[in-house]
Amino acid sequence: MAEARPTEYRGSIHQRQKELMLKWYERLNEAAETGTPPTASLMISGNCVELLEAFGAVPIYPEVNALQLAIRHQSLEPILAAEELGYAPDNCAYVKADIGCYLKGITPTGGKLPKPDLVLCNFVGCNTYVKWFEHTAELTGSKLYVLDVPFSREQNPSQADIHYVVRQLKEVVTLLEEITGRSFNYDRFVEAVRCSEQVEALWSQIKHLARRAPSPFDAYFDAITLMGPLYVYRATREGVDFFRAALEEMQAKVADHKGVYDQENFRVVIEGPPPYPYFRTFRDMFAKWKACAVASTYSTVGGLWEFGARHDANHPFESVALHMLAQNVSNRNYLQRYEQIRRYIEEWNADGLIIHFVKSCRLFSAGQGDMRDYVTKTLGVPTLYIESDLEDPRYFAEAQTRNRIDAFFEALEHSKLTARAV
Amino acid sequence: MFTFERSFEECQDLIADLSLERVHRWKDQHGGAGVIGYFPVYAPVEIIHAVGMLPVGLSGGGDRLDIQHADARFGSFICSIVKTTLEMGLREHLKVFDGILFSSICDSARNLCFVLKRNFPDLYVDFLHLPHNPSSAASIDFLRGEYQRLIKELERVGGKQIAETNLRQAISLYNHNRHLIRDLYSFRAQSPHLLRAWESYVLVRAGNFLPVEEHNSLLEEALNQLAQRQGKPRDSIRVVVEGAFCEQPPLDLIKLVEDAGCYLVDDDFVIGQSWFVEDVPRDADPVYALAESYVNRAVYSSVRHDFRAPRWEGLADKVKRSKADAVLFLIAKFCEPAYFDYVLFKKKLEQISVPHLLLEFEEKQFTFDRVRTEIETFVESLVFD
Amino acid sequence: MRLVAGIDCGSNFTKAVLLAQKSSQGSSLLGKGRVKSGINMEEAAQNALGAALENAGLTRDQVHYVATTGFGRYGVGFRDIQITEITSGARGAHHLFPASRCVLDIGGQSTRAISMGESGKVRSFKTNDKCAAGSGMFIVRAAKYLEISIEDVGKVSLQATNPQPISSVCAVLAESEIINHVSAGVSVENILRGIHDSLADRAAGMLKRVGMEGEMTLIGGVALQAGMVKALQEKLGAKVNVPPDCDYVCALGAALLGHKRLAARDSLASAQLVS
Amino acid sequence: MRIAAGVDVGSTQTKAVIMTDNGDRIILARALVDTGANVRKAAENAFLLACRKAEIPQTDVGFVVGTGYGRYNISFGNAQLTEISCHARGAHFVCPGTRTVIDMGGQDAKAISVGRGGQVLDFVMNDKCAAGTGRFLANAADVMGIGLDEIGPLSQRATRPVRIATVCTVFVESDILSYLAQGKKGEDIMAGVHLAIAKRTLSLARRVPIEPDITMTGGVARNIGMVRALEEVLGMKMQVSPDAHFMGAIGAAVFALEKMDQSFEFSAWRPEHAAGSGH
Repeated sequence: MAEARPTEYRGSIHQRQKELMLKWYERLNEAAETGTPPTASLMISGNCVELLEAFGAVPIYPEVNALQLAIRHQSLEPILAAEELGYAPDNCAYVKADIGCYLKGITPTGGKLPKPDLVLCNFVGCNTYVKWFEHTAELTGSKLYVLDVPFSREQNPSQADIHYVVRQLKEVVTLLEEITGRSFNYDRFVEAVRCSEQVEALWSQIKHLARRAPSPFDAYFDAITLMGPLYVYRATREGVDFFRAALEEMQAKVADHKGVYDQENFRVVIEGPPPYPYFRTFRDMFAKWKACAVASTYSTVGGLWEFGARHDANHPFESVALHMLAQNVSNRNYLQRYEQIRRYIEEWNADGLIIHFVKSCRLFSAGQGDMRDYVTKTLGVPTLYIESDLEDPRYFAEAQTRNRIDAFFEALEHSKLTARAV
Repeated sequence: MFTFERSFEECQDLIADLSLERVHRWKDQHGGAGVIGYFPVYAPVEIIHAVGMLPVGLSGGGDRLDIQHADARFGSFICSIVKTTLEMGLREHLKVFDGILFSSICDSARNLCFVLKRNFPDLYVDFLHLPHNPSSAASIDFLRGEYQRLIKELERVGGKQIAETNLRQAISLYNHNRHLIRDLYSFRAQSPHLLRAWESYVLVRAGNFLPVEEHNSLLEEALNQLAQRQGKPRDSIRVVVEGAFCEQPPLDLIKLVEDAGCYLVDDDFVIGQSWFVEDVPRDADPVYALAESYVNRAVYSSVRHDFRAPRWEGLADKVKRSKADAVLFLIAKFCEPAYFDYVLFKKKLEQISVPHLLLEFEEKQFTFDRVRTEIETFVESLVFD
Repeated sequence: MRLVAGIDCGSNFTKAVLLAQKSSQGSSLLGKGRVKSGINMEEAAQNALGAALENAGLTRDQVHYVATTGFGRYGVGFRDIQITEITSGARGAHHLFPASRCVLDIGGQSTRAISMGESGKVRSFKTNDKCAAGSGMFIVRAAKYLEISIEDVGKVSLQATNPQPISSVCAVLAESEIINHVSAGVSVENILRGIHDSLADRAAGMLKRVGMEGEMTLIGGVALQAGMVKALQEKLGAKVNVPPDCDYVCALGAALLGHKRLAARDSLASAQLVS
Repeated sequence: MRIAAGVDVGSTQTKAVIMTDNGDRIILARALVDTGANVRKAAENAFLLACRKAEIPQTDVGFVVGTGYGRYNISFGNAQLTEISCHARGAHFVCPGTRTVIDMGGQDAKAISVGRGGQVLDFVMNDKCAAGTGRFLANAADVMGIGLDEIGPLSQRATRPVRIATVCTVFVESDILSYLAQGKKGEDIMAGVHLAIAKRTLSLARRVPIEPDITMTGGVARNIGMVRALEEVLGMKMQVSPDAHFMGAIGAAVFALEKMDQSFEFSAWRPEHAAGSGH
């Protein structure tokens, strides 16, 4: 078995991120107990957490709660509870897990989660999210605001798009002033935007280290470990410090040629969220082949920065709007995602693409067959397509998934070897 | 009644014709003028009409198109209409179109828009972002801008400028069209034994393919003749159908529901055809009027989010207005917006104790034994004491 | 005395019962008959009814009213009314166990959860569609694979000490899981109980969605399997009734409703719903 | 003289093949047994039976590669490879022109795009549901009360095939029953069943590039009705070798021979490789 164990990322960063996430849950617990700090629910992708910082408010990310449960194998109970309420087997299981937890009073840490002072739906492409937050508001009785972000239908957002989002951001400011009774601290807002700018630069540098062979980290499985702090602390000093430390640790590994595996056999790009209920099992299936993810689309849900985009403290509102419009994978259209994958495969020189279809998320998955068609037939790059779910343990067929992954890497290996033989 | 009955058959054929022969004919008669298809639920047809093009409502392939290619592009857990629409493209059924419009109704449809773009690079495929935040004043201005963007694109595709007078005229034509459809629905709610749901359904859905002028006269004729129609009331329960706003149920399923002992006194079939509950104002800047109407005068729908007026209240009113005994949720398999809304609809109906039944369907379905059993059981549970 | 025949036209067997209503003091079951369905429903119904009449020592002309149910209910020309097996199943179960408020019907291909009111009137129901996951077929196949007779499944499953769950949603693919268990040395009883448990899980889910409360009555072929009953009892923590001959519950329910309609017809109301 | 074996443990049947390599590679013997409940035993029986047919002591077999979903239950196997690799390799060995493999077994259907060296370029398999697999046919045959080997020829006599609504292997029974009740002819029903599966298989196969030569493998290849139905929807001829359902085992044996003459170093040859993959 020793061979098959994943050499999981275990730097001091790993510890630090645990501490940061616990601290976050403690603040949420405090909010639940005392009513302060003020809180607002947000969608991870294309969020405007910088606005909350300006009010000293803390974000609640239902997605993070849902995935924490799944990783801890606790998602099925709340999912069933939600289905008893009438949610369909084919509804997004993130939503069902979150609603189910609310109904049953389950939280990832056992601590309390506050009733959000504002349910702020930053609508960036995910229609399910509008329903989700509408239902949350209906259940909790919290105030709901849907910040409508125009979907990316042309190469770049228009001035009208940016103007529209900025107008709504300013409505949110007024709303938060009413709800929190605090006044909008512009300097703190600018400072938050500046922090995001720096975190994005650091995170981007880390992503680019994966272009080296061997890659110092797995840009799917390890990237996910770093994503918690990215979401919760992006607009804070703590975030900047965390990612600076992370970068240094990675650079050190690169310096003495340390990779994820003693020998990196395969480099792959992974598309789609992971099967959180079987996170470790799934990783082992790749570790067995010493296959390292060098890039992933899922790690750009929070933001797509490796191609140069950043927040900009000189134009705080506009750059927040731009981030929501164009710099997160959820609000970018399918063809833009194809392009992102193409660049990963070429610039991060990968051997193949893994598409993980998750039934919950049609935003990610609807049309992945066409994506597969594009990558295999147009780009001529080997692609593996597997299906399960990111939250619902009932849809992971372990034997079948392992069989496909084994077959895929057998084939890659066989091709490499026969190519060498010729 | 001869012509009357015949028009039902004609409408059925029109709906069933995947080769869109009728649309081809229009194109030929109009010197190859542009045809713009739009994916359900809603599109600003007035604008398309105003630039001299024919708006055509796409509504899937029904059970007449077996999917050979599209399954490979959209896998499991995706609704049928997304696949049949792509399949029609891959099987060259969409050749007649100069452009296809999508809007922000759901994630699958949105992705389909861009998959079509890739597979048909020469076709004008566009995505309209219809606002989800009606409570913000900004949304009307934004949508007005979005419509102006659309107008520019259509002018480019059609090679012809839009005249404001044409747009005003289009608006009044469609206002009239929606009036007639409303009359048809209220007649049916009044005397469901004189107009079967499937009959009014085909009459309305024919509007997906016909020029609005023609559809208007068809509806007028139908309404005139309905007045004389005779029929004996059946012993049925009054039911409102909710959830079939995008992918359409097979005609046989609608008939089956009626035969099982239901009067369908209201429904949301092809809801785009009766999108506005009031006339779009004619005086103001017409583009603004359309945008403002979308935000303030639209019917409630699972793909339009207006938090000022919850959809479940809308359903409750509909049930009251149509004096319905029950609600039948007719939901396309894998239609996530409908699945989500079902939860809050259900909650509301149980508060006001209105019985309801959930049935899933697929447009390509052609055997209904299970569905029949469920509907009959539902009717029996309301009829037997 | 009015005599009503209830005929359940199932896909495998056709069952008929004869029910007499002594106006005041309730109804009494006079006879029952069961024949293989074959492909001609009319014929099967005739024969089943014939068998019931013989069993009761009565003749055809003494039958006032015929109510059919089951998937072949429309295939019987001489019926007075047809009723779905969900409505009739609920009525029948309620007649046998008046305290039961929900019914679980696990047949060869379908699973149905039904909740009902005091009168046995259906309140709400769920049926599996599209895929036979969780249907009785699950067990039939497993038994075939494990080379034990379907009659023994229930008993064997009771001996389980460490049940192994089956996760596959497909009745057919589940076989490979079963085989994996076998080759991993898992005992037959633990596998069978695992299957019963996963069936019970699915069923429980459906029952909760129809609003499970009070006693539950299990009908359909699977009701004969003690292991399944135990699995359900443990899963639901509720009393599970199993009718003596669960095969006839739907026919019985049809006959009961037949009497209602007959009474209604007698009191001039025209018979409804006959298509 | 080198002797190697391939054992393919399928959901319904287990196949074993003995091959030798003196200059060129030839098949010495084939064996076929029902898998049943005891996979380990089935693999052993098939292997021993093959050795007996080849008239060699099992000790002469230098290397055994196991494949099929039961491959990790082969107590005497030296290495395991997935059935995808083995079907491609087998098809390429038997029909060297093979560029596409369509495999239909008891519970799964797969399509494989094959390179000139017999390597897998791309593949797809059915998921989570046995819809449209060999088992679907077996069930249909049961309901009709005829033998599995008769349904193919029967379907060839069809004049107007029926439409089959479901692809669920279990539900197909009620579909067939209601058609029988409507008095439809057996051949038309079976033709409908074959067509339904053929269409489903093709929509699966379309995910990989379908290029000639197309070789059909797996037990269902013995069903002429299925072969014709597939060719009809494909609009192309397929190669169907008498060894079709031994392809997996043959491929495994070929790999075993390659291992023995050290053609290349597969990770699969490393004993610890099986670790972390056990069932």
